[in-house]
Amino acid sequence: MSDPSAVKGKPKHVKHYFVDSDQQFEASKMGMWVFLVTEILFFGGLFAAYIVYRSWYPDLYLQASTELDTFWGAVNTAVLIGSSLTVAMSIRSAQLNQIKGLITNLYITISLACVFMVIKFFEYTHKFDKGIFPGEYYTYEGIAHEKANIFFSIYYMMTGLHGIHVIIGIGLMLFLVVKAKKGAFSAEYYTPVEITGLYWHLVDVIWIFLFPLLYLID
Amino acid sequence: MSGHHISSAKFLWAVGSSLFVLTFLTVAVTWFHIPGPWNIIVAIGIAVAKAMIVVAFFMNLWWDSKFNSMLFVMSIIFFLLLIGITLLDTLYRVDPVPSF
Amino acid sequence: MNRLTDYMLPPARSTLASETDALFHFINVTSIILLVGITFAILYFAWKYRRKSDDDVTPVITHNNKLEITWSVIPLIMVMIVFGWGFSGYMNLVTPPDDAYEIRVEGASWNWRFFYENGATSVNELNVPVDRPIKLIMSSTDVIHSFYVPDFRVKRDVLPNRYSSIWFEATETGESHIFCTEYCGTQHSNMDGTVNVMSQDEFDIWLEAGNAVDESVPPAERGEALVSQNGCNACHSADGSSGVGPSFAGLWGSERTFQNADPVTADENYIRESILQSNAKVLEGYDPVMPSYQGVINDQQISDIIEYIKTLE
Amino acid sequence: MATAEASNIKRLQVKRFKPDESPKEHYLNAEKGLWSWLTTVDHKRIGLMYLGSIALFFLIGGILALVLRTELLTPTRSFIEADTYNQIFTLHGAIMIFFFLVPSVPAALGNFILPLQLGAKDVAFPRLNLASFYIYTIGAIFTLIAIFTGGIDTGWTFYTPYSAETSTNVMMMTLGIFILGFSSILTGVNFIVTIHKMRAPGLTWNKLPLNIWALYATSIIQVLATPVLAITVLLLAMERALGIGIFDPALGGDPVLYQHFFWFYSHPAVYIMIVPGFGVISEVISTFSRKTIFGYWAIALSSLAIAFIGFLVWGHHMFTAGQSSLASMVFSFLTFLVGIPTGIKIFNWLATMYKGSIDMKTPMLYAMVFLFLFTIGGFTGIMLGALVVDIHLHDTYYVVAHFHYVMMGGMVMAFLAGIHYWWPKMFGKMYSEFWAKIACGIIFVGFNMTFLPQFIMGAQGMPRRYYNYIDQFQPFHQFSTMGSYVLGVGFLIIAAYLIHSLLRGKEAGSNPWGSRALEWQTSSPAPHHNFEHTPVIINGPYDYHKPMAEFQLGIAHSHNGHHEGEKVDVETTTAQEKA
Repeated sequence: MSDPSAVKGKPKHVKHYFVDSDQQFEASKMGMWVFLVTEILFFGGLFAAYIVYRSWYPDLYLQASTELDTFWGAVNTAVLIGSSLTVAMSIRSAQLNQIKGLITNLYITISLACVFMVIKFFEYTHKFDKGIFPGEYYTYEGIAHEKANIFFSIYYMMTGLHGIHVIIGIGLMLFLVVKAKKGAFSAEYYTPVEITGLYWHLVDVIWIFLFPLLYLID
Repeated sequence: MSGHHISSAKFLWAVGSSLFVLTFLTVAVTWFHIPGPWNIIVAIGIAVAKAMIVVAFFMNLWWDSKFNSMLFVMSIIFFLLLIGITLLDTLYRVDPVPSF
Repeated sequence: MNRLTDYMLPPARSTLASETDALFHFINVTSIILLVGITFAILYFAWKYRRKSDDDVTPVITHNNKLEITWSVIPLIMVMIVFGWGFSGYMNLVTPPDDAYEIRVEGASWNWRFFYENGATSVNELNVPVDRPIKLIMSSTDVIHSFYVPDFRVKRDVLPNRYSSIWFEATETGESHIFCTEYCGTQHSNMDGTVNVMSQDEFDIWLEAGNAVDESVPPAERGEALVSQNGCNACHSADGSSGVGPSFAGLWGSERTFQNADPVTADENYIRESILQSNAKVLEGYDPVMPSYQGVINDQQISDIIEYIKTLE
Repeated sequence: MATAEASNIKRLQVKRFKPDESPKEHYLNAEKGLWSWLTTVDHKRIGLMYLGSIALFFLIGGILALVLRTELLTPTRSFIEADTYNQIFTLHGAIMIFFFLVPSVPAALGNFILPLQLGAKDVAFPRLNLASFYIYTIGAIFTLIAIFTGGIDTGWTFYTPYSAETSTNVMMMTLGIFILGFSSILTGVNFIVTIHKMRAPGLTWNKLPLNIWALYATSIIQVLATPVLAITVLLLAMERALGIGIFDPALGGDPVLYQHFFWFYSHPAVYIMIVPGFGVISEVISTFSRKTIFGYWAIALSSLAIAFIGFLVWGHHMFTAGQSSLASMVFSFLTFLVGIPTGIKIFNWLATMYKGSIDMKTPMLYAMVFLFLFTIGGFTGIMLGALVVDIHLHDTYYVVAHFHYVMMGGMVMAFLAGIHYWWPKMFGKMYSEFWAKIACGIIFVGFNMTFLPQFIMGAQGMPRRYYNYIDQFQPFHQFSTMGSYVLGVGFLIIAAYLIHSLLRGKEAGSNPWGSRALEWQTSSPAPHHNFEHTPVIINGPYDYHKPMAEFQLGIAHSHNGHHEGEKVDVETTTAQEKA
């Protein structure tokens, strides 16, 4: 059995168990979409907890939401949408065989993501200084509601989990940059870029819902 | 029928700027007070609009095979299921009140 | 057929028990009939259509709409009947009559406490009058328990942050078991109690005597009765053997070292505090699982218990 | 479903490829050495590795069950303490569910058989397949660490607030299950894409074997339900680590909300466990009755119906848990709806046996035992769905007996039917029919001896998870314990003759059961790339009225087709061309 993938004159990147490059590309995208379904339901659990507790303690959410700085939340949203735009641009340049364009766009996306994390870091430290910690370590008296830590537990869980996904996204894109520099991608084979783009857009969509639900309760 | 749609740079910028406008709108809406349940409905409406734009054009579900769009819709349905039926319990609880 | 299902169920000792049993009978009977039918079909087909030779030709029957519709619609109708019956019974079970006599129940880690209107309390023993609707308002002091009386066919989880309630009307006097059916830790299986159903006047007598102190009995003996009544002996042994909690033998006047407080000699204050705020001073090598008896054991009873502990060397 | 089929009718030149009866070169000896096994991406080898690990966990779970039953011989302490008993019933539940039942047919048998039945060379993402096996192993390692460093005594349901307060090692266990969930998700992703994208030419949706429909429905449930378990377990871990109050009543949380999240996964999980069993039973009954399946679309669509309705019914685990009456009513109603498709399947299988030519081999025996035991499980499920009866029966041994009848009577019997059915295909060796039939009889007797008395005990009010019980239930417990020993012996006999067949079993041809399914049209054990040719499908999977030759067709010009056979033109729609 010679090297299976070189058989039948298929391009190098096509695996032997796929008939052609299109089938492999379609399969990878469908697989990624199925994985995104699990991500949506994974965050769905947290949104369910948010909605249940908001239906029970609406006034707590009103008071607690004033603690969150809407300005920096809006800036973060704009940063993340910008990174979504540049990731789309990077996929476009990969499709047009512009490897340099791909790498620069990826760098911009990574830097925007880092800006997002930095802003998150300052928001967290600002809260820690005031004694707003998750769960039983909550010692802040600014909110006159005996269950005030529930809102911040949910806030930390949602934004924390989202932050971890942003960090994973940064890691993936750094990996893409390294492989792009080695010339692994071309107009014919750019599936990893497309897949990481899909993942990053979903991280952005989740923040699009997080921002109004947490910051803009009035 | 292969899913290699390439959208033009101008188009991507247009989508990006529309998202920025909607973000500004989301924040602007909170400046003047909208009564009762309407503020939540408006906020979620704008967020859903932004999400639809990102999913349809950035994640190019618009030009993709129908099955991927169906997967996305399925996940939203099951998410709403989880919330809907759980609220069926949490909103309609009637706890007894002890008299002494 | 009824003998089997009567044998399966505990004696029906409440007004609503008969309704649950009726539905139980109905489902059992229909299930057994269908099961016998299906089993007969399996065995008969396996025998009648056994393979005679290797090149048997079997008919090509892919579907039969009439048959398939019947075996979809008929089970649907039957299960809807069962659903309606079950739901109507459930509504009777969860809506107590207005004139129900109220008793407060508290589930603690590994015993049940009952508080009556006139302040009387009892542990692991629910005294109720017969032929009168009783409503139990229940809450838990720590984890989720579940109050279950098989003879009355009632069960409800007892939650720490909310009140939950059940109601029943006992039809005959006698004793019935109480079980905890939500897993709650080491002694989950020892968390049983009994429901004493008595006539109305016996119940009134008990209510009055519930708290009265019987002077004729020496305090130490009264203390010993209280220790067993309140379920202390479930965790604390009197003869020095190890249990979930430290043994009472040799407790009085001994030096006590704690996980979360500095050592103290065992005197009245220490025992009183350990009964009321049980996790204030937790001994080395024991878990802080003792529930507080605040409001369950009054001061007079505490002094009796202390007298009893003094007698244990 | 969404793929447009009309436009791409294609003419293919096909040829008959008779499978090699005793292949020298096959996937077992294609590469040698442990390293070749550990780093294989061949779905068949990964399937066997899964098979080995779930058999090991079934053994551990079984031993724990025997310890439990032995302890229950006497009402008070028999030979272990209350704490040890609580940890053992927790581990028995957790190991049997997460490490045996959930991966058993989807990952072990499914991995092996799915590509063969689709005529594909491998699953869509082979490396992801190997990754999901190693994620399963890492999850197992974390759980074993949890067992040896303090164990867990919360029950496999980890209900808060007890699971948030207990001093046992819940954190490590939840981490193990969190990791394990991803193995299940990735298997689901792999199967969905493989079924959509990698079917052999001519294999349209209405020619798919019912086993594939069942695995498809199972993968959908795995993908949609497991993430909610992941977030629930993560929240529980955060509850213990940071004390977030979402489920802790002291900090304003609500423990019943935990039960909603937990059962939103765990009820669909019981369908993850049983639906693949339905797929195996459809294959076995049709092959051994040598008859076209009755109601193909009824069975296929009822698998999907169970998959979807299964997501609406989780509240029937919480009828007594302080849930609102409205929610209990809705859940009870929907629970009865999910019973109907299951009933339809049972009747369709019976109708398949009608006028068939039934060959009473061991797989068929297990299929009939499945029909009997699963029907009992189903009827007791209807009993537990009725609200007022569930108030009396909830959390008693009636529930224990119900889910053992459904899981062990249903899933394990279907798994054994699948093991014996595909054993010749996996190893090319035959097991001894004599010993297999004896073991099946022993297991049937032992199973009923163990669990029938538990129905009676449960109805009389014996609560579950009880270390001590009142004397009234002792005779039932003793009878049940005797039954569990008989059951244990039955499984040991199975292990014995299966291992014997591995070492000295007689050669089994490529198609010992004369089945028309695609996996039997290649040699057994199968070659490394499943088929010497690219198979072309023109008939349905159960068309026993068609000659065997029409099931062994392959594309004529496929490069390694070294058999000579008559060439014939066939019109077929090719799966690959579709979007």
